[in-house]
Amino acid sequence: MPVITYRQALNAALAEELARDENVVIIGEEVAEYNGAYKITEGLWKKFGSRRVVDTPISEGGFLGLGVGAAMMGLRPVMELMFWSFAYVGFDQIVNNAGCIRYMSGGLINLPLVIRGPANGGTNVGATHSHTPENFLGNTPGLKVVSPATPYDAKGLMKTAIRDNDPVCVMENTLLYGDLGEVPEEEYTIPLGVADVKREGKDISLIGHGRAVITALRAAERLAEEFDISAEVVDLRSIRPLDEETILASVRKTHRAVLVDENKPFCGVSAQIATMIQEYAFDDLDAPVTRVCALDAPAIYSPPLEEHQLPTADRIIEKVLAVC
Amino acid sequence: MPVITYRQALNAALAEELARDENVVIIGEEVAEYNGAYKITEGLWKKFGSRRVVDTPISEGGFLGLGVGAAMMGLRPVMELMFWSFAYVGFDQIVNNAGCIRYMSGGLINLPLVIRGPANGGTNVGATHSHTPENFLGNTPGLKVVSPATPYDAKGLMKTAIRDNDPVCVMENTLLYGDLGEVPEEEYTIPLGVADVKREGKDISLIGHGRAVITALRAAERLAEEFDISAEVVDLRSIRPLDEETILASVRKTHRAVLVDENKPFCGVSAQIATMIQEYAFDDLDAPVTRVCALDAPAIYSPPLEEHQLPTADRIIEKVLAVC
Amino acid sequence: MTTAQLEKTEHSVDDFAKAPVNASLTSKQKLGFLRDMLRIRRFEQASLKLYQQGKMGGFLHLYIGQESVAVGTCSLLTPDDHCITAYREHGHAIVMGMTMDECMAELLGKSTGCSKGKGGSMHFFAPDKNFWGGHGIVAGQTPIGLGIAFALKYREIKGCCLTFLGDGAVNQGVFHESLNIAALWGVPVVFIVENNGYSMGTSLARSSSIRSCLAERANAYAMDWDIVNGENLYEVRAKSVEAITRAREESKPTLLEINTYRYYGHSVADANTKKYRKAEEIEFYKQNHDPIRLWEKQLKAEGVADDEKIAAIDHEARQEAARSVQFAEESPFPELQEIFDDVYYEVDQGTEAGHTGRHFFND
Amino acid sequence: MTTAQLEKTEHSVDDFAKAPVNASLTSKQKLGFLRDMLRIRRFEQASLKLYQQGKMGGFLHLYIGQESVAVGTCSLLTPDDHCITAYREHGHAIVMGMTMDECMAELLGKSTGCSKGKGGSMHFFAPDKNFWGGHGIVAGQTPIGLGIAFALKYREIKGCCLTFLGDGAVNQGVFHESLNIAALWGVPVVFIVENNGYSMGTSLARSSSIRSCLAERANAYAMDWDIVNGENLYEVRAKSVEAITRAREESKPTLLEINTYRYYGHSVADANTKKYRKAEEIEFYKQNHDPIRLWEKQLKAEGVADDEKIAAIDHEARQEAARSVQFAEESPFPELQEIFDDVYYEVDQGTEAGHTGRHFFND
Ligand SMILES: Cc1ncc(C[n+]2csc(CCOP(=O)(O)OP(=O)(O)O)c2C)c(N)n1
Ligand SMILES: Cc1ncc(C[n+]2csc(CCOP(=O)(O)OP(=O)(O)O)c2C)c(N)n1
Ligand SMILES: [Mg+2]
Ligand SMILES: [Mg+2]
Repeated sequence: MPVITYRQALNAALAEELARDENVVIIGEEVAEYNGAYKITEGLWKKFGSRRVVDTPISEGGFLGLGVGAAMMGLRPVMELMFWSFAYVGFDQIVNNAGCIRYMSGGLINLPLVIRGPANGGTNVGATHSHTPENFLGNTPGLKVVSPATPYDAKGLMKTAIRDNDPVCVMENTLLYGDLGEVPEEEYTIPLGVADVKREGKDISLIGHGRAVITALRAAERLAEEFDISAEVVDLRSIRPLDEETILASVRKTHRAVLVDENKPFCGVSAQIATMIQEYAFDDLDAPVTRVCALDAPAIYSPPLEEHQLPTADRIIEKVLAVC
Repeated sequence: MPVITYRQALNAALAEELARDENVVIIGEEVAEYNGAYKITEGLWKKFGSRRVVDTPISEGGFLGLGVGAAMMGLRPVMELMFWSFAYVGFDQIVNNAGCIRYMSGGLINLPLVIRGPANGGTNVGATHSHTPENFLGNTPGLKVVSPATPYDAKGLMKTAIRDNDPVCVMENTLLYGDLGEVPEEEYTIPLGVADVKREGKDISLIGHGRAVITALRAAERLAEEFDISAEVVDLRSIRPLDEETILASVRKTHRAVLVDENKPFCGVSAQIATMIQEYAFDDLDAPVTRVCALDAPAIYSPPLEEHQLPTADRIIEKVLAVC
Repeated sequence: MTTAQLEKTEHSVDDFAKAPVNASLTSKQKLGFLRDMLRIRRFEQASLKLYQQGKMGGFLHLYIGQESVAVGTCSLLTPDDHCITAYREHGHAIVMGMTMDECMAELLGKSTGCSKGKGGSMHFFAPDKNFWGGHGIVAGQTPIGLGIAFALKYREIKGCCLTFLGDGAVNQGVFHESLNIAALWGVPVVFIVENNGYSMGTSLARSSSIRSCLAERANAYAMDWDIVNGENLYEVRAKSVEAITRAREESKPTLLEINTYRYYGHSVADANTKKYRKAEEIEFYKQNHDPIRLWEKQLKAEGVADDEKIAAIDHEARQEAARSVQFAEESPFPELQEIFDDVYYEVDQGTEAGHTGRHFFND
Repeated sequence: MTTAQLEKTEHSVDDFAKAPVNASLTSKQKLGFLRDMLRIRRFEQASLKLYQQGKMGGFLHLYIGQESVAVGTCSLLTPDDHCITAYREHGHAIVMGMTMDECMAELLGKSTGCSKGKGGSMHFFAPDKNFWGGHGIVAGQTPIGLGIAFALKYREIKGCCLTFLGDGAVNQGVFHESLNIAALWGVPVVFIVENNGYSMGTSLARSSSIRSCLAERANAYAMDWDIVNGENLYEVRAKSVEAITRAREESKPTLLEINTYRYYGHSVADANTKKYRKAEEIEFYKQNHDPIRLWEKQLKAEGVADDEKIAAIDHEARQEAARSVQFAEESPFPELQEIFDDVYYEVDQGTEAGHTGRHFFND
């Protein structure tokens, strides 16, 4: 199977869907002539032209609302946020318009819209540029949220998101853009709402989404080597809809769970997962569910500290050892 | 003790702090000449004039940012959002500017800012006007969040919020504005970060904030009368800082908890509380922590359904009976 | 009239009547405009009564006094044109073809309402009639209107999207962003500010710093603009058609400001309505500028209608409104379980995607 | 120069030199401007080298080419005046009095940095020097600048707040909201658009629909405006002082557009810098419009400095920059536990409020 980067996988997904469906249109800042601030849209403008790949002014509220209107009319806009951190200047358009209009119209209006971009810390750009709002978006019924951790998942989930008839927020990660992975040449999609057990194990479940999964895998390796602990790693992939069955099956097998989450802890995605696990697998749990989240302060700039602010394999291992 | 409404209690708090500190300035839409959309600022413009009580254009982002700038300079702006739902058009100013600037300045800048207004559903105004973002705000280190349930708490918490030197979000509730309660004539404040046991009990803990507390109290009464179950009702009052000790003490006593939350469930405030309880009181729990939240859809308009979408005493009782 | 209006108004009312778009009107069409204005007014008066009887709650923002704006502008639309507005949308909804029944039922939160009782007074929608809402967040609809027009251009359809907002809404940032994008890309959108002089209790002078008028702000974006006396249907149509044609034919946006007036408070719950403006101001407008009375006068002067004919049309409108009240009152509320319908397309349609993973997190 | 510039520019460069604010300058002051411009350039060149050596990551937005704007405008400020800008703020920071040491250390994320390594390149602050940042969200600082000026007026201080933004930032809604409020209330803020022709890879023509220039958009709010050739310090000062005086004396805002140019990419990480504009364009500007070279020429023509003097000042600036690199490199990183400092005042101060309830939710 060809090995390509997460970035190339996303790019291929966009290119294929642009070619497949005339209604798909890519809109965002610097997505066209500049090839994308992070080069996810590289080559698309050249290939598909200014009608299909559209550069915008720095007006997130304006262009997100434009995407909502275009989606109402049956286009399938794929809106790039250069950073998900910039969603907050257009947050009303996401929560109220993308999130509520189908409902308020009694189902008369469909919103086949994708909003995508990186949502992560860890790149030395400070607090304003390091937000991870997947918990805010997941809180909002009407929106769907996915967060791919690998090139394979990135391509498959992006294609599904574009074909889905509801608004889907795709949370990418600049730190993963260069990651390599096997991605088949043939067409494939990955359904939303299906988690993926990225590593089987029997002693403890490590559960997370996005880059936290990669960190958990690293921790799992070390747990096996250094402590003879067999950790299962469950990648949510899709945050809403959520594959609760796969999570619960894992916990029922291992009886222990540590959640890994680059979200801030208070009401982060992992708080929802912990709540769910203790509710549905209460009798299966041999220890409380614990969490390794981003350390609870605005994202610090200082590079060596920022590295520690996000979940590390060390912190995961420490938590695992405390309950195993 | 005089009995006054929640609205009057808030009004008195604002009036007292305006009189007490020349730096306090009230800013928002219709707060001055119109006396406030919900009359919280009634009479203040007349008494304190246009310098201290300021009407704004419909520009939430603009005036919230103005409040941040004024607070940096040492004023103590109290910003009214006519609805907290409208925060989303100015969300960047809250999260990035009010929430992160102190941190990004290495503590050089203080932000003695209050943002207040109603955050609730239940008033037949539809999804766009019924948001409860206390979980989003609580997720954000740098912000503080309080949610008073009674006139007494409303006055005491508002006064403390204004005197606090950090940005405090005060989540009020239009359905409580007319509620009556005893409020002393003498000056008092209520510290942030102190929960209040609104009713003692021994069989189960009902935990919530804002109007959910009132609903929980109603459920507790019926539980006592109809089922001989003694429910303790814990009012968080302050969401961040959070009084975990009081919550845990209650659960360690009752061994059971049902969380009541007008937030949407996914990553709602109650998800954080449940996570915390199962982590720190794991061995004290005789049953999983369960939740009664707003039913998980955008707020419906239809009045009889909307009533059921928010937590009701019936739904609380059902959950309690399932674990008691 | 403001100075700007005077400057820009080169024509008399008669000139507007002679504009091709008006000169070509049949008597039937002219009576149709009267009918629509009266239908809006009678619908809203009936809804007000329901509100006062405690049969509906929440907000009810009445359009009474402004009817000529929705009727004048929307009467120019073809099936390739679209319309979107804010929460004061009952008039636009009706003139775009929505039935009083579905609208009145929506006000009462009934399952027969246009949004099955899910949207309420501020959130009417009829995509099949090119009416896209009904939006509660001030100016939140303005980039959506831009997007609808963007889709028309994308599909090479010669249509436009009329995008309405209030005089207070112009100070929301997203409207400014929409103006710039519309002008920059040449999007066939017509932004229409219905300037009724107040945003809640705030007069225009207290909310907006302007030179001569709000529409002039379009200059900032090198966008065409015009100012319109909204009380006169002929003027509304004559000036709007220019903007609509510019959109359809040149794919260029316009900012129109239509001066008008609301008789009631901001919403029915607005207890202050007589505090921020004098009763005489309202009365003066009713006496001298009521768009329906003025149009009736015009029709009589033209010999298109007499008092009897007018009374008959009005009677019909009242009856239609009364029937819609009955329809709404007799309709059932949605079932509790319906709370979870209409959130996700895939769930509603029972597709595989709708069955995969958990979508709702109750319990 | 654009048409608008030509229209508005009634004066020659010599006239600007004769403006009282410039005519009264001492040689020492004039040399001081040169020194500050050179200090900015040498500071940034040193930081660029650190970046290229892999000693810093993240973003680094260089101000090189634009130095005359920060130096010209901020040289007019008194202790009652304030300054706030976006992420391209190293120049403003230095001219407002911040030391190279604290700035360079901040770039490296060191605890001796102005923000203790917490803010980074985009987030410098020095409230004691009336410098309020350093803001990463495009235009997010504009209402803050408005609020700072609001506070001045509230306290009856005759000062102003210079609020800088880029030519791409004008299309953020919150800036429009700020303009309206500033004009409506008479807030002593001076908005300064540093028009360097590009927002990342997007030229002005592709981001903004305008008539003659961006500043003209102020007309929409009945606000005063002017357009300035930024390469000439005398012009920057002569025109800015009018806006500053208007703010201080009349409590009225102004929108200034200062034309300038950046030599490097949007940020150092901008790999495309030579794709969206021709190398010749950059070279032409450097040769003919470099604000430092032009000022040096001016000083020589005035007999204020000769080549030797200039070289000495430059040498000093280079040395200062080199010392700051050493300072920064030798400084320690913050301790891990410091992550939790500077979040809450009450916690930092150890007040009772800071001890009550849980503030941080780790574990
Ligand atoms: C973002 C936002 N802020 C505030 C409100 C509350 N609000 C609803 S309507 C209104 C006044 C709007 O006035 P205008 O735009 O003139 O329209 P009109 O009501 O006169 O039709 C306000 C402040 C809101 N719905 N949304
Ligand atoms: C709200 C928001 N959107 C996008 C960005 C990403 N971004 C940072 S700077 C920039 C370009 C700004 O250009 P301009 O305002 O002209 O300033 P300049 O960089 O030329 O100084 C963009 C798009 C951001 N930081 N914030
Ligand atoms: Mg109005
Ligand atoms: Mg620029």
